[in-house]
Amino acid sequence: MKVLYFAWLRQQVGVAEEALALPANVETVGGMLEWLRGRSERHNKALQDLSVVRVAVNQEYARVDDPVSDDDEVALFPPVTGG
Amino acid sequence: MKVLYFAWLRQQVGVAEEALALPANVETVGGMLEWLRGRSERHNKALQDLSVVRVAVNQEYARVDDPVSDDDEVALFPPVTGG
Amino acid sequence: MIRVQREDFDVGLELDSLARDNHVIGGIASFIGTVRDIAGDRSVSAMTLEHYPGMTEKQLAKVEAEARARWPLEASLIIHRYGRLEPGDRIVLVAAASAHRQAALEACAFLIDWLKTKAPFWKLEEGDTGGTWVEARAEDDAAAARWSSDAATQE
Amino acid sequence: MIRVQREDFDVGLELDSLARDNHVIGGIASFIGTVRDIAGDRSVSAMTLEHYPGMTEKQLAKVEAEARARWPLEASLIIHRYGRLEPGDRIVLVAAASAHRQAALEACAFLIDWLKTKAPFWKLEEGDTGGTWVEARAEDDAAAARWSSDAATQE
Repeated sequence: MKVLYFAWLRQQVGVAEEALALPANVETVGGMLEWLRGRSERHNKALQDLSVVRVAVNQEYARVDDPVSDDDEVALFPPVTGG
Repeated sequence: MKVLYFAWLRQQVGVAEEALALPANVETVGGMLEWLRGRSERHNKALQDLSVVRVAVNQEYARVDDPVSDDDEVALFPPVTGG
Repeated sequence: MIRVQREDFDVGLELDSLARDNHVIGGIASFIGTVRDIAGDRSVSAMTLEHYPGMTEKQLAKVEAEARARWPLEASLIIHRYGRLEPGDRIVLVAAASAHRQAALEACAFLIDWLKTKAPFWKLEEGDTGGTWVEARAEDDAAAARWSSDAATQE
Repeated sequence: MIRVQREDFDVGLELDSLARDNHVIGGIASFIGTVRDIAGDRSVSAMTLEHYPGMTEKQLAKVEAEARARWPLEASLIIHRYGRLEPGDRIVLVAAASAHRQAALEACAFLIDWLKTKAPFWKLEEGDTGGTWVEARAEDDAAAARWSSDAATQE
């Protein structure tokens, strides 16, 4: 699985992108976020308030119940501020 | 009094502008319209349906009850269609 | 700013001038009206815009002043042409610039809606069936009416 | 049409291209977003717009398609810049052209409102107090929300 981070999430996690192997028992966006939190102190801190974290799976917005698999491109970022 | 006509009112009356002496007993826009109707058959026909005639006195929109005097610039025209 | 003129205008230049050197501005909303080649089911080959010089400028200035009283605008613009125009030609440009996007968007819509029912212009269309004076549309009155009274407090 | 680019754009040229040779068009509404030199009470000397290449284009295309499904548009345009920008610089241009004025005005407002809450861009402001990531505003969510469900039938 490819995981991308943007804006302050990128700064807090410390990388823009990482290639990870998603455990077989993690099947939803919510489960993936839990699992990512456990990867490091930086991940945990960056993802501590999920109300300010948006998730895209294969470049489409996703919710915590949506499915996710090891083939997906996942992105985590704050609420958008373009325009 | 200067009276200006625009668009199809100008075509129907047959002149773009006329200088008229307003009778002393005509004091409102409504009275003036009645008086203008009596000036000629063309005036009468052009002003027969007042629902499609707008009046400006000194370049401001006016209603039938508004005062009018011989010093005024009066304009008669159809509902506007700019923009 | 108000301009009533026979000649065309340069939209890019006008919008640039509106905002130049004012860095409080966050958004510029504009509307360009153009001549269509059909009106209802008639084909239109050209139109002539007649207006009432003097009253036109006065009424456009009132429309602009009303917009500036209702919304916090940094700049505003109305340019309206008169004379003979062909399909595709620009007729009018209105623009509103503000620190705030919604103010600019609403003021722009207000400018064109009010102008349509207040500024003394009349369109004579030339087409297959000769010259036809365009009739005022009930939708335009309705569009203008939605800005009356309480609309000012929606912001 | 969608464009995501680092370089500036020419507003006059873009709006001309949008309407050229289509004489069904009666109105072109547009909105230009620009960089302000203040944000809240902080002074801003520059900002950097980060985005998510690929997803940005995909989301902007969806916003445009939604506008075209809701209103009878003849043409539409979204250009959004990324990279470092200074106060007064243009960030975004949206435009909608239609036979009908209200359709163009509403679609234009919709494009910018939806873009603001859907397109993956993030602003990092540089100012007196260092770099600050701009926070999403509740007003922007509210502005986007007014277009949901029933708004499509207001036309």
